[in-house]
Formats: sequence, C-alpha cells, structure tokens
Amino acid sequence: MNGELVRTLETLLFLSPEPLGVAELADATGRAEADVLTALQQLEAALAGRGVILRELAGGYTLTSHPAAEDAARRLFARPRTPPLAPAQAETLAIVAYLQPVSRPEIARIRGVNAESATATLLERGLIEEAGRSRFGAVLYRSTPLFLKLFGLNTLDDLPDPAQWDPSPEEAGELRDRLLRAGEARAGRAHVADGPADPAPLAESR
Amino acid sequence: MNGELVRTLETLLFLSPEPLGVAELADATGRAEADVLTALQQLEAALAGRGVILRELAGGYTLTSHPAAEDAARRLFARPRTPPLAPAQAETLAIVAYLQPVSRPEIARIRGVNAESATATLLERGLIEEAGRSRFGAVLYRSTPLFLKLFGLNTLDDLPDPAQWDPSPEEAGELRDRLLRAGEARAGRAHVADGPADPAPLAESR
Amino acid sequence: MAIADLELDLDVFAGPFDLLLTLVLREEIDLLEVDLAGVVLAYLDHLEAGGELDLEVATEFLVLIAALLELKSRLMLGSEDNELAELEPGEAAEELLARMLENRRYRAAGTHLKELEAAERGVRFRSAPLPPALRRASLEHAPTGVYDPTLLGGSLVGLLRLPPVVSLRHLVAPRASVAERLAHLRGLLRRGDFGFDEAVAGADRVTVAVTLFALLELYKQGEATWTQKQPFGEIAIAPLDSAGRSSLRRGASA
Repeated sequence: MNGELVRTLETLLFLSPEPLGVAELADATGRAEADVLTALQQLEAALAGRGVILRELAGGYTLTSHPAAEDAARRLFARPRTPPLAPAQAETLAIVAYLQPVSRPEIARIRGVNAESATATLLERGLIEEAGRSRFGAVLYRSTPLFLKLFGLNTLDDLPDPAQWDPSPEEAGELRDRLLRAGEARAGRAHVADGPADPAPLAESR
Repeated sequence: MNGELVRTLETLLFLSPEPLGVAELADATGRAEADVLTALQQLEAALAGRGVILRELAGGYTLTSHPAAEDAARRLFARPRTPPLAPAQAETLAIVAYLQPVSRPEIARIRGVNAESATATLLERGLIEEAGRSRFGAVLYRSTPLFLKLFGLNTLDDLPDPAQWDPSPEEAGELRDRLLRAGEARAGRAHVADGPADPAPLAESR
Repeated sequence: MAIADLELDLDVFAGPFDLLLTLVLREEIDLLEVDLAGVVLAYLDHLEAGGELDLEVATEFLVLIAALLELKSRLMLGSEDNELAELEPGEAAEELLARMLENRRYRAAGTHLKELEAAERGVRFRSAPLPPALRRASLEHAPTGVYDPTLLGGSLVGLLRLPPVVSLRHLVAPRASVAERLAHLRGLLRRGDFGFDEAVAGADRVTVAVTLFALLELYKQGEATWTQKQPFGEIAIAPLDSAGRSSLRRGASA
C-alpha cells in the first residue's frame, strides 16, 4: 500500500547525493506523480522528531541532517581521522605531495590503476585539495596544510629526497617523466591476465 | 531526554560515510557508551518499517537502504552494480579472509592454480589490500573493512569455522584409500615400463 | 566446423579456441588459470547441439587438448612438487590428501562468501559527501607528526621501479614460431633418433611449448613418432619412413 511507497521514497532519498524531482521518483517507483507527492507529504510528517528532515530545494526533494545535531556532528567530523594509510592511499598521496599540482589522469597513469577511491578518501580526510584545472580541463590536486602537520613537516621542502632510495639512479629524466614511464610499463602487462582485452584504461585516462 | 540522543545518533549515522564505533558516538554526543548502546537499540526499533535499516558492520554502526527498495533504486541509479564474484575470486577471498596475512604463492599452493588475476580483481575492488611483505619478500594480503561491510559482517570472527566444511572421517578415509590405490597403480606401471623397450603409453594411444 | 572456431566462455577467456591457443603460447594467458575441463565441456556441448562427429576434427581436438593438459600438468608440478614423486606411495597419498582437504575447505568457504554476497545484494550505502561546513578537518585539533614522511618517499620509489623481466618476455615470445620449430625438428630427424630435451636444450618455456606443437604436427603428418616410458619421463623421437615404420626398434640407427 501507500506505506510501501513512503518507505521506498525514503530509501531513494537516503541514497541519492543529489535532490530528486517528483518525475524521477514517479519513474523509479512506477507510480503517478500525484501519488508520489502525497507520499512525500506523509514521509515529511513521519520524519517529525527524527534525525533527518525532508527538504524541497530547487532541484527537487532531498534528506538533510537535523540542525539540532550540529554540535555533535562538528565534534565527530572536525577532528581529523588518522587511521593508517593503505598502500594505494600512500602512493596517491606521495604522487600528489611530490608532483603537485597533479591531475587525476596523471595519478592513474603513474599508478597503472584507477586512483578514484584513494583520491576520494584523501580529499575527505583533508590531506589533499583541488587546485584548479589543467589545460585539458582535468581537476588538479595539491597537498594541504593539514597534510604538513600530520606528517610533521614545516614546508614541502622537508619531504625526504627520494634519490636516497632510487632503484635506478642511472635513469635520466625528471621525476615526473620517470614515474609516468614506469607506470605505463606496469599497466602494459596488467591487462593480459583478463584475456584479450585491449589496454583501454591507459588510453582513456589520457 | 533519550529521544534527543536517539535523534542525534540518527543524524550522525546519516552523515557519516563510514560505520561509526560506539566510542566515537559517545565522544561526539558527550554521553556514556552504555547510554549510546541503549539509544542505538531504540533507534533500530524506531526504524522498523522505514526505508533505512541500522546495521552493525565492519566494527561500527551504519545506516543502509532497505532491500525492498532495490528495484526502484536500480531504476533510479543507472550505474550498474559490480557483478557478483566469480568462484575463483570467492575462493581466493576466502583464503585471504581466513588466513590473513597470506602471500600469493601460499594462495596458489592452496588453490592448486595460479591466483594472479583473482588477486588483481579483489585488489581493484578494494576487498583485499597489501599488508607488508613476508620474510621471503612476497607481498602479503589481508581483507579490508570494505569486505566486512559488503559481506554483512561486523568482524572477521563472524565468519564460521571453516572446519565445518571438512569431510567426515569416513569420507576422508575413503579419499585416502583411493589416493593410495592410484599411487600404487602408478608406481606399478612405472616399474613395468622400465623393462625392455615396449610400446610406451603414448604410442599405444594411436 | 573447424576446431579452431569452437567458441569458449571460460573464467579467464571468452572467444574461439584458436585464439586461446595463440594467447597461451604467447603467455598472454596463463595456462594454469585456464579451466581445461571447461574446454572439453564446450566441445561436448557443441557435439550435443547437433554438430556431426567429424573424425578428423575430433582427432585434432584430442591431440590439442592432450598437449595442453600435458603442458599444464608440467607447469603445475613445479620443482618443489617433485619431492612428491620421491615419496613412498603411502606418504604421497597422505600429502595429497592433506592438500585436497585444504583446497576443499577454502572452496567451500568461497561458496559461503558468495552466499553472504547474495544475501547483501539489495543493500546499498549512502554515498553523499559531508555538507561543506563539516568537511574541513580543523587544523588546530590535528595531531603533529602522526604519519612518517619516509612512507611517502618509499611509496614513490616503489612507483619508479620498472618491471624489466616481463617486458623482455614479451619481446622474446613471438620469436618462437611453429614453422621455425618444425624446421628445427626436421633437421634433427634427418640425423636419426633424438630426445625431446635435446631438441629444446636451453630454450625458454614458450619455445618448449611451441616445439611440442611442432612435434604434434610432425606426428600428424606421419613424419615422426614418439614414445615416453613414464609420465614426465624423457620423450624419445624417431623418424618414420614412408611405410610408416619407426626406426625406434632396437639396433636401428642412422
């Protein structure tokens, strides 16, 4: 019955990062727009006294946090979370720290694999931030002051010189070029195990 | 009153991209952990029949969608979900989950076949991650919190004892007998074949 | 239908049989990961689906699949497993049993994980970012030096490392062609009997595999025959005369 529609709408609004229009909601639930509107009103009433609020914005309907919890939310999220960095995160952070500003396609080329989730985590933890766009329109990243503090560095010049561990110091070329070459060499063999697929990831990221 | 704590907890869980532990929630709300636990139980009850569910996953509490809305969610969010694991991938994941940290050669030894592409897929999906190196320099793997989250587990202890899938002593005995007979048959044949040049197995098959 | 066109749909490969062979020979697909039983099933399915039993095709299939099985079993029995061959039958059976049970245990555990995965199929998580006001982690509450900067230098160095061995193999692989190996084997055959090990002395894995295929070809053409006294033992190769008689008989040598 209608209780089910109310529940489904709550799930969809909960999941969506963007506001949802009545037409979209009607499409997804297979119901008439008038039914959806009625159900949205019921949902709004049902949410009274709960921790989330149904809002109507320009783009449609969305769930937002209840302002009464703002202090607790600030306490929870304002403190930087510093769990150990996973290898993929450490690699991505190292690339940004040493090469900044650097674009996401470049990070993916150097790592030889997609860097999306590691980049998102580093952004969320405030270790890196956006720094404009490249000539080709890709978002650029740089490290943040929080990054320096968490690593106990005064400036970026205090980053350890990678030359001291360099596996092939005889290789000529800038750090950036060498990283890109090594990344492409690694990606060149990464695709073979999955059968005759073409090396698409590389081509796309350029 | 407690209703306020329940509401605040719902807001925090709604906002947080990751599961939250009781200690974190107690810190953020300035309440005792026991109060938080009681309030979480109340929240779970209050959510009955609603579009979201309170779950204990990957060592913390988190809100998830109600599976009843899955069809509508699929229609709304066009992006296809990742396909289910192939058997080889599931088997590799099980070995990592139970034996972690474990190296790829060890995985290959247990599976009896190479584990390269299965490991690569699991790494890419974020279900396993590197966990240092063994004494012999092989990369070690462990499971991730994302694995727990996506497989509905709170901790690794929620995995059942794998010994439950071992065969009964009778079955094992039967297997042993069969192997023994096969071994003796092979040894016997090898002995015969040592005699004066006779048409060998391959030649016979003509 | 030619056997080359047999359509396969395996875990690691989907496409025609001859492409699978090519990729295996070029080491672009690891033979250890290929489910050969799946190939056999695909062929049986094809027969069942009304394909006529063409003896020529069936023979070709048998020869190819046997070669692949042989190659795969050689690969699976790496050097450490040769210990197994030296064990008494009783000990070997115990060792094999222990391995089988371990394998079985984690195969079942994998099935269990797939059940867990299926049970969570309809569960989704919210992926919206934090509201901007909450997003910025405040600098003054941040602890100093919780992470070690050498972690970054170390990560970067790992990324500089080139994978030299693999890229070399790719350059070498295409050099071993069946035609070239055929010529090599025919050259040896002209001098009389010889062992397979002699024919591939110092060769890499690909060349060994391609040589085996060349040998199968010679066998099919009736130019040579081969014998092997025990599994994984030496393969003795001998020329066949025009009447199809082998010179492998005692005393016969060129």
